[in-house]
Amino acid sequence: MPGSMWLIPVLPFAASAVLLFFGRRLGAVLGPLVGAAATGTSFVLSLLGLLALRGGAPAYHAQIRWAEVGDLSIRMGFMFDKLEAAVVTMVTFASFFIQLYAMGYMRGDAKYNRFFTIVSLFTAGMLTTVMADNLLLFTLGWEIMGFASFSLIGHWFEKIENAWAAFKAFVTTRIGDLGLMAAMFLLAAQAGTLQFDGIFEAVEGAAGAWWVTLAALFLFWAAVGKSAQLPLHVWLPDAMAGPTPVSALIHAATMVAAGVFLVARNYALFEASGTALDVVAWVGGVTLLFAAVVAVLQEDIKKVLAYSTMSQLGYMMMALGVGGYAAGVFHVVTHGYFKALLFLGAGSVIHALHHEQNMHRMGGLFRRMPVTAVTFIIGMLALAGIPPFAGYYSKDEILLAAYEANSALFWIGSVGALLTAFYMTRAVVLTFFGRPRDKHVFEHAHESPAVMTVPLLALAVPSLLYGLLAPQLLGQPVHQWLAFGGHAAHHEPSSFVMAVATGVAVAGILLGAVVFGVVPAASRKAVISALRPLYTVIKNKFYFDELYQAVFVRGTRALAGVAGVVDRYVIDGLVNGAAALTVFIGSQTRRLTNGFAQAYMLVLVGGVVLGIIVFQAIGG
Amino acid sequence: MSLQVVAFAVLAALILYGSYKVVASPLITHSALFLALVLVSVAGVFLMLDAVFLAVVQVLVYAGAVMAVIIFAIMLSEQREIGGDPSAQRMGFGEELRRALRSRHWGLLPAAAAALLAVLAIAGIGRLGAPAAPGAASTSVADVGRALLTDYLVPFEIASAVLLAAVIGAIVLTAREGSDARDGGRS
Amino acid sequence: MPLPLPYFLVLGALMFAVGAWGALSRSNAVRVLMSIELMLNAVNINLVAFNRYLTPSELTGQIFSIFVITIAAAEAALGLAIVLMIARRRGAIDINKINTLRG
Amino acid sequence: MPGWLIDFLWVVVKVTLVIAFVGVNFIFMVWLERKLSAKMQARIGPNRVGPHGSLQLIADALKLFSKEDIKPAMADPKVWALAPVVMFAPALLVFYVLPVGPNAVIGTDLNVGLLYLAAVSSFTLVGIFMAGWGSNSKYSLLGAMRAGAALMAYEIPLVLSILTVAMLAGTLSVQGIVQAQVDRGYYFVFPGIVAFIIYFICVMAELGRGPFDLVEAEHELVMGYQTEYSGMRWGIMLMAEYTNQFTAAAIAAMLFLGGWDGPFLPGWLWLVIKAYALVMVMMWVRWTLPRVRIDQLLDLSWKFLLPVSLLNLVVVAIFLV
Repeated sequence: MPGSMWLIPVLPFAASAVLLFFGRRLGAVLGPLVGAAATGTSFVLSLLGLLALRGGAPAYHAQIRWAEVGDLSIRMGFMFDKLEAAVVTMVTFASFFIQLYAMGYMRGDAKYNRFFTIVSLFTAGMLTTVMADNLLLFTLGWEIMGFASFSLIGHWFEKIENAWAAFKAFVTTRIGDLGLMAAMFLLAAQAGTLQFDGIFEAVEGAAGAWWVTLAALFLFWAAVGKSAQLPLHVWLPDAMAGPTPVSALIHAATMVAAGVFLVARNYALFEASGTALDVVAWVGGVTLLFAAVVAVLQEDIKKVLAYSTMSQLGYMMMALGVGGYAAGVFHVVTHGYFKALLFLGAGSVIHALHHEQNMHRMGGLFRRMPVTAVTFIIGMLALAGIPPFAGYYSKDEILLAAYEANSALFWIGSVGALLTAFYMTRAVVLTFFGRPRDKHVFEHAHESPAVMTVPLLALAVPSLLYGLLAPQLLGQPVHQWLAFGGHAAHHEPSSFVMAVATGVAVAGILLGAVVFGVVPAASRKAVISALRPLYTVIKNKFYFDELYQAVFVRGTRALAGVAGVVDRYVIDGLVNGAAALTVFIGSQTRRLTNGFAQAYMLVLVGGVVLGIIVFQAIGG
Repeated sequence: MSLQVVAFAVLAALILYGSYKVVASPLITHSALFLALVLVSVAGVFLMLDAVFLAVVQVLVYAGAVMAVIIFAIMLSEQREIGGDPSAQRMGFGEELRRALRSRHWGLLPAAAAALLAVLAIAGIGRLGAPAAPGAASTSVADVGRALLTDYLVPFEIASAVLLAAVIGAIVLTAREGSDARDGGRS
Repeated sequence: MPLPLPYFLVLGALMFAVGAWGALSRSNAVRVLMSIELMLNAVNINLVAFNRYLTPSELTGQIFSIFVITIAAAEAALGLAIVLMIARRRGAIDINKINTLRG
Repeated sequence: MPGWLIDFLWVVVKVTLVIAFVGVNFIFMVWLERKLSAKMQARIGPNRVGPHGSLQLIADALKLFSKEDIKPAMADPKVWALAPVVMFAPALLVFYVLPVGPNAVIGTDLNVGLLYLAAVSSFTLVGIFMAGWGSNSKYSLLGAMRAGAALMAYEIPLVLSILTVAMLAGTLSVQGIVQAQVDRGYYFVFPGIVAFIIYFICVMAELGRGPFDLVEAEHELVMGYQTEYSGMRWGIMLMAEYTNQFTAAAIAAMLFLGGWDGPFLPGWLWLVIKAYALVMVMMWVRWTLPRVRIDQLLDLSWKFLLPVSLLNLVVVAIFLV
């Protein structure tokens, strides 16, 4: 194990600082390369660490003392164990290629340098979060990500919608962050430490205690905000306003995964409180189904991917909730690879079509941009869970875990898998196959430059092979590598589950191919009109935004209105009244301060006389 | 009636009449001279109270130094009034008192306040129990010096600093600006 | 037979009252300063008298009087320097015209 | 006869003696000065009344008494009239603490004798100002201001120099100081030579003796604060001046030259002899040196005598400790 593992999060920070101060001078090529080089070095380091772990080396852990507040000793440190190894390799790998890709995608952008500065910062934040050995440092990285995502989503803030989307993302995740704060205070008070190992030690002796459940739920509330689970999911689709590499980074590899990682990191806490696990499982289940249903009717290619991300995050949460710790974390990793691939592929398409994102105006692009199409299809198959693609292995594990824990969740997961395969097929068919629906768009389409296609190819490799080769890479089966607490919760492979998983995936793909590739559009319209009310509801994403608008935004505005009236007439009245009273008293008493020294002396003598009289009267 | 009572009566009369003239005399020069009289008489009172050292200091500092400063201030600031207005010389006691009681802005109020103060103070004194007659106190200069440099060292040092500051301040305030400072600041 | 203490106290009180009257009512700055000296002397009489009658073996009152005299000297020096300054700038030292906080 | 009456009569006798001495001293000193100055200027001096003109001053006094008492029209009558008396009083009060022999003091041997001397002599200032103001004349006023400035300027080095003696003797009592010199067998003029010189210069300046007599600089100020006085009032002022001169010399004799100490003769005579010796030195200086300017007068005190006397005080203190 290299002793310099702490460099993994620090290098991107340094790169970010370099870019902040010298970015313009470094230029359009060298600048991004600095960031990419830092991330790449981090990747190499993490790979070395992973190999060391594979060889049986003990986990890495380095700390410094940060602050002593009363009995609360806060130490800061980084650790690198098997969980971290799996996630960090994915994050650095994806981030490295995303940065390369962005060099092509963002070319000529007015805020080119700012973009790469913040991408580096973002990566650093994610790595800090993953490798933190205590909740405070974890929160630090978490908040850095919050800030960086705000900046990146609002990268093109000249368009007011983008600025509002960034604002929405920030505020919504902030609502979740409150949970993290609350959990931190609660744990600091109850466990007396913010070190993860210390917390877990304290939890071990207090299984089922009220504060364990409360802390777990607070943490999960934070994860819900970050990972866009119901009901705090509304920001994720809007966050597609950012540049596509950002979407790939935020919504595939890093930020949303941080929510899941938070649950995984504090899994001991959740396990000690059975209730919290159930909540996690059911929120994940509902989210995955909801997001899958909404994704079916999305027309914007990135929105489809956004809802699919939400759905996949639901899978991960559900897996963790039903006890499939290894399955959930494994899915984080595989999903990170193939969702980054899908986003970058979509970005490639969008780039080629001059920022056209509506799938109904695409079609037949396979011939124009074959590399993008092939890699995108690889990603699609991985997402759909077709063996031997990476997604199959992790999703199979999840379904297996659900099957053993709760049949209702198993069937929800299966329906979700069917829908996933269906809407991804729809996206692929509408984008790359059929005849071009918009001649003008089609004619300008061209394959992206190498700087963009190479990352696509690079990401296609783990999407294709990670599931298959992970045991070889890790030197042991994934569920052993990611065994929680030393004991591998191994689920017996079930041929039934395997058959269902493969079956729904294949069925979904076939159904999608038939519906969107064979059935004429007119028939589709007929079906839609027959199911008009349902269609409308789904199309409007179950009216979540409208509900929030009505309840929270309007409610807050009404409250603010009331507060405004109170402020204007009551508070201001008091304040102005006090000021007016002071002015009045001052204008009256000003006459006393007339500059005549003898007037002051007269008052003084009068006071003395009065004092003597009072003293004699009282003192007797 | 002992000699002491006579002496006290004479001193008290000098002090009170002198004080009155300090305040009421129409000529500021007369005020200053009556102040000198009062200060010397107060030194006499100190002598009656066996405070010999204090009496000498009173004459030395007040009658010598402070009076000199006051006289110079009057001479430098009130040239019009020196020599005075001949009518003021012939002013009777009643007229003088009447004019003195008229304050520029507040009429009789200051006099009334001061009178009330005196009445209250004397009323308070009247209620004091008469303290036992003390034995003869012998206080030498050495005792005073020892007390000043032991028990009262800090106030003593502070007083020195205050005096130094006053000296510097007075010089700075009265030094004339410009090139004639060399010859002008002295007299 | 020593005189009773109240003799000196009454003398001090009356002298103080006269000084206060002067300090309050006169408009000539030098005369106000002189009235203040009267008040300080009245206080000194009190201090010394109390010292003589209440604590004859100690010097507290006398020492305080010495400090009062010291401060009075400093006050006279500074006060009259200020008076001179004002007289030089304005040609008059009417204390009621010195109320603007500027030269 | 009650005790207080005896005390009172005894006081009356003493005062009478002192006043008599002052009168005789005045007459003698004026005669001495006129004779001395005449000798120094190769003149004869007064020689008509009495042997060697010794009764000249009696005649002068008679003349002054019989002169009309001219009061300036614009003068402040009371102040003007009282000024000579106020000037004369301190001159007399100085005698109160003068020792004339072992265990013999004219008044009382105050334990703050030296301070008493300084305090009393500083009160002369008030008299001078009364004369200056009361005359309501610009010559008188300017003369008074000059005299006041000189008094204030020389008061400080003077007090500092006699403090040196107090330190040497370890007491503030005048009798104690003389006794200390007798006991130790040496006069303080030897260890305190610097203080003695400073003291001598200072008293000459305070007294307005030449070369510091610019208070009376005739061609500038006529006669200074004495301008408006004539007849016996002026005579009293002159008497005060000469008395002050004698007392200053006597004090110097006591502080530095052993006072009444001396063989064969009675103590008071030794004191008078020593005082007159010093008086003659003053007269010698007066008639020898030209008059200084007023700024030179003040510069000498503030810029030379004051630092030197301070330094002297410190040096003596170091030697004593």
